[in-house]
Amino acid sequence: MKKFVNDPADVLAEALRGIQAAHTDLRVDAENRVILRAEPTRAGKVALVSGGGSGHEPMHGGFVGRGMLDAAAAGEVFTSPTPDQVLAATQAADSGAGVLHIVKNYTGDVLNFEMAAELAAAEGVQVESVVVADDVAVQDSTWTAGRRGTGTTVILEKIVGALAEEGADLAAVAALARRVSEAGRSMGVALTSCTVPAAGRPTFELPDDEMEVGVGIHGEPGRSRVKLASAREIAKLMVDPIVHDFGDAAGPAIVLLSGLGGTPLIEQYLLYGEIAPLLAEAGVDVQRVLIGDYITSLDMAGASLTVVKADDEMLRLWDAPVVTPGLRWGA
Amino acid sequence: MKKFVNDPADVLAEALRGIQAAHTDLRVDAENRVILRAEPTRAGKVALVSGGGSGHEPMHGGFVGRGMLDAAAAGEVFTSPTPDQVLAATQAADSGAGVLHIVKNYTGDVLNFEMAAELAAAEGVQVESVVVADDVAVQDSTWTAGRRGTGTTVILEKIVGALAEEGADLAAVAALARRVSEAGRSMGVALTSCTVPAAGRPTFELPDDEMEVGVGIHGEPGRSRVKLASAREIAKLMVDPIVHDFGDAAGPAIVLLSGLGGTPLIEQYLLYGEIAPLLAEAGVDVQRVLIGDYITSLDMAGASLTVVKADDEMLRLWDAPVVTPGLRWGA
Amino acid sequence: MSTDDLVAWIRAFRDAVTDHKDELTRLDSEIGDADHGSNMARGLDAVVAKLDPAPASPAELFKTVGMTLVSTVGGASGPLYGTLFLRMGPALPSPDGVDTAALGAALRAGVEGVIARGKAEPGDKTMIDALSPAIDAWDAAADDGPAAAARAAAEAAARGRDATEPLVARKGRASYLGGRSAGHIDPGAASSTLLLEALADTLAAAE
Amino acid sequence: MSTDDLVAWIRAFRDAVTDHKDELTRLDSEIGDADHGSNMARGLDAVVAKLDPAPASPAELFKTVGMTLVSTVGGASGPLYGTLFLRMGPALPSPDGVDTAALGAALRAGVEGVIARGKAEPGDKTMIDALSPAIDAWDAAADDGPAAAARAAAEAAARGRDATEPLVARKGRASYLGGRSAGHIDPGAASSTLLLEALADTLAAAE
Ligand SMILES: Nc1ncnc2c1ncn2[C@@H]1O[C@H](COP(=O)(O)OP(=O)(O)O)[C@@H](O)[C@H]1O
Ligand SMILES: Nc1ncnc2c1ncn2[C@@H]1O[C@H](COP(=O)(O)OP(=O)(O)O)[C@@H](O)[C@H]1O
Ligand SMILES: [Mg+2]
Ligand SMILES: [Mg+2]
Ligand SMILES: [Mg+2]
Ligand SMILES: [Mg+2]
Repeated sequence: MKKFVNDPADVLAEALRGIQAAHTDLRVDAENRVILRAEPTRAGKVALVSGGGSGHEPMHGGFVGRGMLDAAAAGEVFTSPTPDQVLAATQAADSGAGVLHIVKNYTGDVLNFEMAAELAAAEGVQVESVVVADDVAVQDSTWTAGRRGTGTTVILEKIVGALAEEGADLAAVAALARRVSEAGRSMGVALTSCTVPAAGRPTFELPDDEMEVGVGIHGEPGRSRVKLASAREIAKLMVDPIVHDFGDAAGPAIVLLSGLGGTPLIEQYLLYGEIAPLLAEAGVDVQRVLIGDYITSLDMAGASLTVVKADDEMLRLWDAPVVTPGLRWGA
Repeated sequence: MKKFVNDPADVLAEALRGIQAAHTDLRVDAENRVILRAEPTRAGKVALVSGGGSGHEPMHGGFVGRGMLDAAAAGEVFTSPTPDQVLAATQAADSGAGVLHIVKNYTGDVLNFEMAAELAAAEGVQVESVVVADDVAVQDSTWTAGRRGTGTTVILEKIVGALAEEGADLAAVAALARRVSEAGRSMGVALTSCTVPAAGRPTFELPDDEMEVGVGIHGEPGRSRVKLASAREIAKLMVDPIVHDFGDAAGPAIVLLSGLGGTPLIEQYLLYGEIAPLLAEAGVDVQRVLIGDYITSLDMAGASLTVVKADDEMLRLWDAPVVTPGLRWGA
Repeated sequence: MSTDDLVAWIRAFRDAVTDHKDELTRLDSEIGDADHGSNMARGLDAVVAKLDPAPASPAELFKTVGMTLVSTVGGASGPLYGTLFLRMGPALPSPDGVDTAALGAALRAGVEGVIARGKAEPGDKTMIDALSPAIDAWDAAADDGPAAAARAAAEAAARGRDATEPLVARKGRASYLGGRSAGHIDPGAASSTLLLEALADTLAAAE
Repeated sequence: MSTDDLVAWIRAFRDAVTDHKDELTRLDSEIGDADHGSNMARGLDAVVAKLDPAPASPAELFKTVGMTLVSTVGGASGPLYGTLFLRMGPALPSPDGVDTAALGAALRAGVEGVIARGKAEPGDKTMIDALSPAIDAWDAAADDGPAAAARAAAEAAARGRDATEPLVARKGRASYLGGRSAGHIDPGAASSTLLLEALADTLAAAE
């Protein structure tokens, strides 16, 4: 395993130590594995709390800061945080104005956040939850666990974080979060597996001439394995299902093309050069775009595309100042 | 080769197309492979021009924008741009106030920028050059090509870009550039090789239990090959030679820990958690720190550490607004 | 059964999971995210660290186990295994004495709790496919005493685990693979089988 | 030698580099950055594209070749090979007629230009280690006519190329490897040998 690690069991604790050393405007609660803003939540401001398994950096800890999250609970690699962790994050972030839980739709995340919300309510904290389920690679059905939550989460945390910063109340913040969540669709492709430190070897074996289509962000195999294709063909494999799922994809949008951790930026740009004309063809009017590693799957080579249909309010809030390790502008 | 590419010969041209599609405040001169700010250089402002082989993204094209570079010439992967490209960048960026060439110390970069500077001078453009040679893995000597230019380049482009934005003249801009260049030291470690698209296979083979110490950013093997070590030991292998080279490392500094392209952020933070106490022990007073992929070597797994001793002026200029795809704050 | 017997069960479960940690993670690599072995091992290590001194009663034991699993495992298995144990204590007819029927009732309550939380049905390719037949088998063999009931339950769990192999998952991460999830045993069904095998072994030794 | 002979030389050089592209890149992988083959091939393809219609004189040919290499190769080899050719034309006693002595003088001027630009000395493990002995061998064999001089030069270049193997590099990227650069042939010395072998083959065929 070619990684910067000491004991694989200590990866999370030690990465948190590095985050604390690097970012003086964040506070790391090492015991609970929670990343918080160094400044307590302003009285009256709704707090945004997210979290999930680690291995997706900068998400979520790297999105804590002014204009975005108030706290993030970091689970072990690819393992949802426990209710205790989420509760600690929730209580520490609450200013009395209530807390929005931003949850990606995985059984583990949903159950642990649910339990935490019950515990928090018992302690008198008002909690609303939004569950992001944007991955079009997964067929949705009431009989299944439903779609995974992926890239839309990043865009949602930015937009809704800006509204909370403006002082909107919990109901308004939660309503916008649901609106953004419903407006987003994602699709991911992996060229290699990733290696979970505790497992010590790649999660799956992928021959040199094959790739996985429709992967999530936990190193799981994708929906199908196909022959390795050109960037041009891959762009189509990513754009088509998103456009198809929208029904009508036309209109203004915010787009995120995220590397999965092992794919360098030059390839991400090349891929975006193929994606952009396909989106235009489908009528997607790309108003804002982010390219880089924002939601990752350890060291997996691959990329995921997210399209969020954005109205004027979303665009205005997108442009509002944000100061986090992972996303920063306007201040 | 597990990459998002079409024809390997088109990697650069197609990546530039993606950059143009993504960034409306940049202008890509596709013929000359130059990335410019969309707005022409303000009259009286000294222009900063850099460039080099591609494969180091976001460097340099991703550092074009307000408060940093005015133009960047993008060579083929790991191949210095030609004099024509650099000349085109120089002429397009010059507002009449002169141009600073920021050159990393590689024979190819030095020769091509030298030729371009001669050509530009013949066209009446005032050009000054600074050559960054900060890599302590390489023994310096008048008989050799000298040290490589690596991470200090990023910090220099930011700081000197801010001074140019303030309206300083070419002599002052060049003087500060030399000061920053002399204040920086870097050291890199690779856990895997990278794969140059045109070559189609890894530049070198590295067994699972070995790593390369003292690598640059062109996928070349390092100064020595040793047994794979823990993050704690690797941190020492990076910090010690830098501290030793400074003689006295004590004092305020700006630190950059850059991934080399294939190493995810969680490992970079873990590594920084080991580096920070070693720097503190050596008296380095880390005033600002950047962690992430800023100067890369395609998809190489690894990291490089840069320490620039920073005085108050450098820190002030570091904090000034910057608006580029790769580095952004304050606006 | 004494509290000590039940503590021995939990310790035996921890040991079995430790022994099968890599195998559980390998199963989870095929159709999940390669962490089930480390998740369960981490949680059970934390549980065992809380068993000295031993809890005063079976009800207390189950509460400690459940709360510790919830707060140390994470993932899907943390709340689910946690719920299993948290529901067992309150379902005991008396908090102290435990006989075959009482433990059967507690196990049933636990499994129903898992179903309520996770909303999986038999056939969804989850731990329920091992747990559900196990509690039915327990009840059917209850008259033969705890060791026999536990052995029957363990055997039913193992059959249920093996029967997950051809299934297409409808719950948990494996559901994201669609048809590709068929052909692999569910990791949670495998760890649940270890739970019941540990119980059978412990009660056989106690006889 | 006619201009056509010299154009044929440049074409033959392009063909040789194309044939050895992967090998040049492999050599550059060992001690450099794995691009020498693609750099030279890209540049020489651009050069050959400019040779139709053929330049009017040897001096014009060398200028075209040099300028095209400078503006299409990049890296260290672009300015160095570019300089080699840019210095050759002006060193010709007359811009048109070229005899053995004249081409020898041009080559020497070119190599001196490379040394002036790159500041490498013989023994630094660069293309100079092939080029320097080659021009000396040319002069020594000049009385035997152009084909013989070129063959002698090519053979000297090949010996110089092979002699780079044990050297520790002091210039170019290979110098970053310190002692580890020993044990590998320098890629630029290999491409320079192709240049002179192409000349020898072309002039032998023209005889
Ligand atoms: N909704 C559910 N109901 C019952 N069991 C479930 C459910 N979802 C997942 N599981 C079980 O959890 C196991 C996976 O646990 P684990 O790998 O520890 O967590 P995660 O899936 O979060 O990585 C699956 O093999 C399955 O048996
Ligand atoms: N200073 C120098 N003088 C002469 N030749 C040099 C010098 N530096 C490098 N070279 C030659 O250039 C070759 C490498 O060319 P190439 O790989 O195309 O460029 P780069 O090193 O920029 O990647 C080396 O093998 C060496 O022969
Ligand atoms: Mg998990
Ligand atoms: Mg090169
Ligand atoms: Mg799992
Ligand atoms: Mg090279």
